[in-house]
Amino acid sequence: MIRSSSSLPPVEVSQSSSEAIQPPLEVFQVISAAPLDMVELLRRAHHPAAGAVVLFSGEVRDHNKGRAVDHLEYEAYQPLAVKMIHAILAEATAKWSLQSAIAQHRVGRLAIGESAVVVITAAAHRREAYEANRHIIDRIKHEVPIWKCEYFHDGSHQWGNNCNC
Amino acid sequence: MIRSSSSLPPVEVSQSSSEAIQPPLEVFQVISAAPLDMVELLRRAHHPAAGAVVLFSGEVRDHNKGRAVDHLEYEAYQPLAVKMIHAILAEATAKWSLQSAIAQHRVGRLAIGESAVVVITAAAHRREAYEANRHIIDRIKHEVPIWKCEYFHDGSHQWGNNCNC
Amino acid sequence: MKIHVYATLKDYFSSEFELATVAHNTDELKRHLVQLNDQAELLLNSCRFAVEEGFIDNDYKLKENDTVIIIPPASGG
Amino acid sequence: MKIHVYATLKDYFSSEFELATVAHNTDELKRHLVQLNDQAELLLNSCRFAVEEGFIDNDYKLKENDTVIIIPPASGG
Repeated sequence: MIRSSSSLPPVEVSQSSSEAIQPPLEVFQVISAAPLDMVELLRRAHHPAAGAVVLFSGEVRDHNKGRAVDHLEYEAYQPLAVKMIHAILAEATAKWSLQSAIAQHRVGRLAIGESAVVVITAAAHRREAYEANRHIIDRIKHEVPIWKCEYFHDGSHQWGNNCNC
Repeated sequence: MIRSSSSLPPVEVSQSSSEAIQPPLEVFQVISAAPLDMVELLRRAHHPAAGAVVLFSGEVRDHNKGRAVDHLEYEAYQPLAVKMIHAILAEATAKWSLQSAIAQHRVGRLAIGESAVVVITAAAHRREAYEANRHIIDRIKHEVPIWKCEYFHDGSHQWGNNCNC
Repeated sequence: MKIHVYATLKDYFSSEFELATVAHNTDELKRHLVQLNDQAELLLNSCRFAVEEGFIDNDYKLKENDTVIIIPPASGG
Repeated sequence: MKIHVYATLKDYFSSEFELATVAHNTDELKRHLVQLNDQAELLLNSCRFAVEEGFIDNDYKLKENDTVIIIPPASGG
């Protein structure tokens, strides 16, 4: 049988909070070969009813487990990765009554210090913004078909099961 | 007797992690009347050994407890506020082996949607960056002599014990 | 002695003023201030006090030329 | 049937190739792939399988003209 692409339960939008607003889910390119534009992403996450905005950026470290990293490459199975990221954002938006939820992941070659993934959450209060943000990045890292390959200074490379952040 | 300005225990820099680097504590204007420049702050927080950067922005909401907010004003007792924020950042840097820790708080008049406070933490891994970030903003909000006054659409104002984020 | 107050305390006192009588510690200072405005009593009990060097408690001996900063509870949240 | 593999699976197989024999479900497909490269057996056991419409499990009947996507564990962390 074909299973739901993300194995997610159906999205239920909570109406319990009096401040809950049917959130406009940002739809744009969640997988991108171009550098992530944090200023533009922060601008998009902005919402007059949001008192708290949390941004997470996963960046390429110069070392991993004691080995000097030259650069990384990320690969994605895009049709599924895009669907799953949208589903994760929609579920988090409903669960934490977010005003906005944005995620964008790079693919291709990344240099040290570049951002590989950005997650931005905006909510009325900061607890929700933090919790939703961490939930989203954890699920992206564990569930979404995006892989990292580390290229080391010694010329070797390794497909990573281990997170860089 | 005069007590330590922040009632903080002395800062102990942990040397337990092999990846711990004596962190260069960013020293700059932590209280600012000018708008917060997130791009510049993110640039400052950048570190080649940091795999995770978390930014928190506390922004002025258009409503609070059902009342329409026109604008806010923040006031600080600056000599003490500056010392306390630096101490909080130094303590968090040591506790979570951060590569950078930045906080900046606005004073004066703020319009809806403007950022009143930004906290940025950078660490090797994301757990530390998230935990330290939330710890820093919680302590700034609860301990540091900075106060918010809400000006409502109906012309009234109220000094806040209640957080906007 | 000089008194500086902040935030909601400014709804009860001038932001900066001179206290004619000398208070020798923070408890005495609080009593003087309540005499000036008894509406502020509850609020004053939740305030912290500081001089230039930092926070003080009631053991700190206030001097005539001290400037005392009165700090209402932080915005919290 | 067409097979597309990603990430570390490319250290064991071409990224896209045609499987001569038809596998009728994912378990059968795994056995065919292990015959091509038995070094990949452990890795294949931790992979997920998908067709264009989404993830599939062993109950999904593969057809000759299916393109099967083989998805190694996510980068995790």
